[in-house]
Amino acid sequence: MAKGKSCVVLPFLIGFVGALIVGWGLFPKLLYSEKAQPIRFSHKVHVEDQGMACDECHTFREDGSFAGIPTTEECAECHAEVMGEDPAEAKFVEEYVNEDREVPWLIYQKQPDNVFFSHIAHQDFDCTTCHPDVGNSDTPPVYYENKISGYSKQTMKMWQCERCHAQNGASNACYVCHK
Amino acid sequence: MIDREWLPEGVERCSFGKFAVWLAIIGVVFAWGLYATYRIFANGLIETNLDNYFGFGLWITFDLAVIALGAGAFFSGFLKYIVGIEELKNIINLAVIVGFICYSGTMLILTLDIGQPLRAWFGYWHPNVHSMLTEVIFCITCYCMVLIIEYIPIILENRKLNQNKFIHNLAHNFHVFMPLFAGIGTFLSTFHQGSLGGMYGVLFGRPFAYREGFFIWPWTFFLFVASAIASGPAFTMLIATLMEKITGRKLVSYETKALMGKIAGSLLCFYLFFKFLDTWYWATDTLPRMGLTFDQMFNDVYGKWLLWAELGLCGVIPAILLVVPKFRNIPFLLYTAAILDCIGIVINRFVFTVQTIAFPVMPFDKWYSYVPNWAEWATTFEILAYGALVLSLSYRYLPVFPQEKELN
Amino acid sequence: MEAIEFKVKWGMVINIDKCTGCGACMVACQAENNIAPMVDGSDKRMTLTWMLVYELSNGKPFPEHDIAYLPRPCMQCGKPSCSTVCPVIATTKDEEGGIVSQIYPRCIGCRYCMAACPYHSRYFNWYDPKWPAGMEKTLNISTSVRPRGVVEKCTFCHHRFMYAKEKARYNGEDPMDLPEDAYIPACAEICPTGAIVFGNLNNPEHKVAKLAKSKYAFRLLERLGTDPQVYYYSEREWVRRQGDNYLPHEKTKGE
Amino acid sequence: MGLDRRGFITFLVGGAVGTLFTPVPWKLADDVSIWSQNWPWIPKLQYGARSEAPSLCKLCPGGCGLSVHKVGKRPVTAQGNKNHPLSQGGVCPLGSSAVQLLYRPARVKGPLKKNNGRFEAISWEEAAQIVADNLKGKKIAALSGDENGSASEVLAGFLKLLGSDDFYFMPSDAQVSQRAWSLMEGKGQLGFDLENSDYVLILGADILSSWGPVVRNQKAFASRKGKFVYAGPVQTGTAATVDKWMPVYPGQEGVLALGICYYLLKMGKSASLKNFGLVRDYILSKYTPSVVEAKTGVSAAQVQKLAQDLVKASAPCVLVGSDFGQGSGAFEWASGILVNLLLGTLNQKGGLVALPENKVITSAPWRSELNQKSFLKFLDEVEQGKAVDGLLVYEANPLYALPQPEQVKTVLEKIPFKVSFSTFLDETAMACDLILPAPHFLERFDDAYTPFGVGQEIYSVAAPVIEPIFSTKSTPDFILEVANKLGVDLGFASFEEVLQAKAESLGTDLESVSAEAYTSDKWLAQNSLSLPVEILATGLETEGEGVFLAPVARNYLGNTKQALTPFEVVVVKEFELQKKDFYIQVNKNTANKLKLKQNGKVKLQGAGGECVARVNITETVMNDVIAAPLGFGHQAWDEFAKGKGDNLFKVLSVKEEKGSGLKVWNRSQVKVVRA
Repeated sequence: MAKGKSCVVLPFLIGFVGALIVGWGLFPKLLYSEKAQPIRFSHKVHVEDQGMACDECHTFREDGSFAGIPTTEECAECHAEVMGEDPAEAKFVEEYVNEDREVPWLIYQKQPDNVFFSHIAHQDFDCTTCHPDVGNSDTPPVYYENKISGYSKQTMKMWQCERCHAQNGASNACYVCHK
Repeated sequence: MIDREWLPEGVERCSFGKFAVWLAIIGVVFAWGLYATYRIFANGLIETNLDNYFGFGLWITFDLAVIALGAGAFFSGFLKYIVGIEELKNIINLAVIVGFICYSGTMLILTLDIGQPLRAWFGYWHPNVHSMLTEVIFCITCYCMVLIIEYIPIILENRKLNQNKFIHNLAHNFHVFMPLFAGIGTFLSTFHQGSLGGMYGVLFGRPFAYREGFFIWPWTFFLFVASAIASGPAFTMLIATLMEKITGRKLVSYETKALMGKIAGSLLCFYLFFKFLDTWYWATDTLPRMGLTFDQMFNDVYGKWLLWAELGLCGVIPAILLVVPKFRNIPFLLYTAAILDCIGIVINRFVFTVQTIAFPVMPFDKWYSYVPNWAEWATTFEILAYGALVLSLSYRYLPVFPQEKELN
Repeated sequence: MEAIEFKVKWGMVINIDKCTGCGACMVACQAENNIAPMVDGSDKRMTLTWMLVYELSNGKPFPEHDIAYLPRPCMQCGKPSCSTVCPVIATTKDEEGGIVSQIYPRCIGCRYCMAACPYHSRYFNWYDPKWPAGMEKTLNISTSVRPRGVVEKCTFCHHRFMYAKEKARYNGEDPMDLPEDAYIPACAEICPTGAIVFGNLNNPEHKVAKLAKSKYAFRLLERLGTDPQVYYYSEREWVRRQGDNYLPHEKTKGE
Repeated sequence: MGLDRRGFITFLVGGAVGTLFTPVPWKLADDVSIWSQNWPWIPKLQYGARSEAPSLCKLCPGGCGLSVHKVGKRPVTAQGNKNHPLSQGGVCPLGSSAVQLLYRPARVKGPLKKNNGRFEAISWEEAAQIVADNLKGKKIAALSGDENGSASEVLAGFLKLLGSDDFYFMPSDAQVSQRAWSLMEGKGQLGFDLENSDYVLILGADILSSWGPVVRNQKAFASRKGKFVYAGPVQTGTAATVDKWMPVYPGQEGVLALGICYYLLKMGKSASLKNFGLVRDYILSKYTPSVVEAKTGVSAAQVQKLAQDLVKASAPCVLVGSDFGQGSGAFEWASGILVNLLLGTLNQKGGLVALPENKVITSAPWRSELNQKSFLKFLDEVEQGKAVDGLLVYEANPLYALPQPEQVKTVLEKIPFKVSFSTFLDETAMACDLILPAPHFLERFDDAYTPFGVGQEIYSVAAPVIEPIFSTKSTPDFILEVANKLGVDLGFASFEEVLQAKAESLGTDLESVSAEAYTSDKWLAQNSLSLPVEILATGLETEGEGVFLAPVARNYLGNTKQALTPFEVVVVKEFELQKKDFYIQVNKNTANKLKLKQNGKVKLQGAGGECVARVNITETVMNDVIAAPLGFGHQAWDEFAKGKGDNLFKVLSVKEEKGSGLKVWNRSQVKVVRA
């Protein structure tokens, strides 16, 4: 009888622990693919070395919408020609400015089309409340893309928005954020 | 017979070959439905004849009808385990199996019916507590689980399985707790039968279905419960009879059947009394307050004949046949009455599903008609085939009918 | 569920006597809200038209016959029959302004709301949306593209409300106290005869608030208790009478 | 320890239980549902800055100012330009689909040459060479559907320099009115100052659905100071909204106008006509109330009431036009002008006005001269043997939108070299030897000078709002290029220069006129007018056999230039089109008379062709009249228009008007047989 019992418990445990290892360890690795930004953009060079302010590039438009990442045309106001030594800059000028193409930047906090996020309604908050703090980075962080949903790993979930809204007394009505 | 040792003790079953042919016939129907299912999952509901006017059609009608007819399960359970009508033990197993088929079948159809099956679980995760449909989703799921629990001991009683001591004890323990599950089942079932009715009764934008009521429950809530228990037992009894005709063996004593008929008949009388009252109030008070008349609720296709068929031919007549012992004791009349009873309830569910949305509420809109297409029929038959399969296997391998040995 | 009282109540008054049935509102709505064109539009039970123009007849023979056109957006009911029945909270009336929301990523496509709405304002995506090659380049950023299998409906071009609020914030104005023309849905803006007027029903200065009080104003199926935020206007009694169900002896509203 | 079956099962059970304590099932369920919210085959939105660009709609001669909404560089929607006098923020359903038409499947994606019945792609250089070779020293004709653009002026001027007078516009009321006005010795272009009128009587013209500058008409109606009364055979969009609708038989609006004149004359009204006495006597003797009542179906009392109401009004205006915007004769227009003259509204606020003209291409004839000419008469001449070597077709689809298009096709086959400049693959383009696609109007410079029907001089110019998507070339630029090759000098190097010159001639410049339309309230004073009485005789002709046909044009069915657009498909009503069948509309009375049943299939037989339809019984049509939509039955274009219904133009029958020599088809009669 004792032998029979161990014969039941042990495989159960092996299965149980095995599943935990797979589920917590391996699964997240399988679920996300790692991606690098198309251009190694250095915030540090722009902020520290050139002394630029955040809102020189990340501006609000006159209709109140947020421009997000500047367009190639806007970058080319400075980078019409290669200015420095950095090969990343040369690549940018060559492949995007000269070709008049937009850079397919990967947005860490990209929200899907069904979300209407108004930056101007949240302008009293620090950018880093929601966005990763990249302001001083020299190399942009790795971007993790969910292979099933296609979302960035850092995309805020709805419950996070709702929690903050609730804490700040903002409405959690569906149409406050959805479109 | 290669499966002899799996068959219940002391009963005769047809040869395995014959059984295999029977399964193959079911399989063909099932495969046809499976093909339709594939088409629907792959291409969406455009494969059906549903449209923006008729968002609900054959499937919802079928769901509501089988849930009503499957009410035999909970109500027989209630009568046997809680009220204590012992005679029902002769048919209670069948009632449970039929109930299980009806409920699991409904859930399968529902996953087809929603536009985004992958989000089906939102119903549990993001429930809107004000929606009658939420109540339906929860109760049906829970009750389906109860039915599974009730079905398991019947499966465990298979001769071969029952040789295992553990299984034997398990089955026994299940039986001990059966009254508890019967109670839970009764509670859940009453609620969702009611919620299904409530689903229509609350539609205050749809004069055909809208009913006032008690607290948050429109009258249809109670009427749906009543009509379900008035037809469920009759349906179970009819299934037993159908199985007898197919297998050529006596499975349930006529007394038990007549008892089921009597139960159904009495409840039908009870139901009809209130249904007539409700219809009268709706026609003479609810509708005029919306500026509508009873006559406006019907057109050439969805005519009054449906109402008279539902309440007269398939209401009053079977009620009389079932409650009067003289009629009830004539098998032909008992079966006829049971069939009419079931048809009446199907008509009821049909008009509430389809006629409700066919009636043009805006005065400048017009009546449209709905006809299901092959894909809707195929999937419906798929569920029927699934039911036949479960029933056939259960009959062949499980001791469903305690009286079978003595009757044959 | 108790109806919520809102400070701002966006509403429409549609003057039927001015509607020529030209259909510009229907086209503008499709373009604004990314509704994919259909090759065959003759089965009106399969088409997807957030805004739909009905043709009304007084039912009399020529020459007493008269016709009218009735554009039908979503009524944004004060007491919606649809949102309360949704099992998954995919449609709600909870935001200031009183617009009934429809959240496509939440909707499971059960179509119960469609069965509940007596105005046929709700539409199901029977097809995956498909644009002729290249035409997807004209997609507006205002409205997300809906996959097949979910329900959708007119939102009073809710995104325009969002845009107006953003603009007000940028200009340091109160986003909840918008000027009358700051937010107008596409249909109302494009209507060549100005038959569709839009504004805040709770603001007595707004045209809609004044028009809605006229004795010629009425709402569709008011007697059902849906309390729509869309009003209609017609000086023709027969038109007003078709706005609701009346027993033969009952007087038409406004008479 | 060996793993037996039981051990394996418990292992699986343990694994299953363990999995429940990991994110795997829950995360998967969540991610799969998120996947269903962003299916990869559903288009994603492309974000960018939102902006607006002013433009001009060239889909009909109405000349509406558009405001094209853009996201980044992409135009997304076309809305009305609030600052434009003709749209004032409104647009019709055609204009509203303008942006999406950029990607209409029927667009011609580059120059094509027909080779053994099949089109092959060629280069623009090749195209210019072929055209130059085929025009040199040849007899060339041109047909334009752009009645108010300078592109037509370039084309007409070019033709003139090649020695040809055969420049024609597609038929419309603009031409007929001009013809009638010239016969009356009037100057300038007629217009209606509806905005300032306090009693507008519209006879025939469906001004709120399709006639003339529709959106401007609708705006004028919406802000009307007094009454709008409409007389026409069908309860159209106009009838549904105006203050009063009066049924009148199709094509009899001129007779009704003279019926009103009768009463006005009886009241002692007079007009400054050289031959007033003659005209007066003619009307009083021929257009007696009984005659008018019999012809129009309007009772004498009603006609008298109309006359009285008009006299009572302080700024009345009478607008007589064709029910469907074309096919009327000088008779209708002369009669309409006469009523206005009797009411004294000529060049008065709110009345009938004469507007100035403008041109900058020296060689081009004036628009009023071009409008005298009829393409249908030209076709007659070709049929009778007139030698024509080539035909250039611009913004026109004669093989679809001329009456009896099958006969038109036969005649055009006699012309050996045909070029279509169509942006879309229409019926005419399909029958041409070369298709040299013009860019969509949002991709090119274009203009509109005083659209017919408006009450003031207006000039609007549109600059492109998007780079050409396909290999297209602005037609006037192409013409200037070919002219250069042929050594012909039009005086301009590019079309932009033409527009600049035109703007300057009006005392403004291209930039300001692109931003905001130029307007002026100049009206042309008239010297002595006269009215040849023989024109007035037309109304007395006896009608032929058959039932009156009332074609109905609505912009949501497309128009003579543009076939039903993708976004208009759902606007079409159930009783107008079902799958492949379109519907004729008759009232119950007529249906009984003709033994027609609801949904029954019928064949309409006209003088020159027949078409198949189904029957819809509706009381929106007057007795003894069949109403039917124009715009269906395309055989080219794309799946949105092709093969839907039948082309009503096939059953319109063309007659010659005696007094003016014009071709008319507004009194078409048809036979109905059950099919």
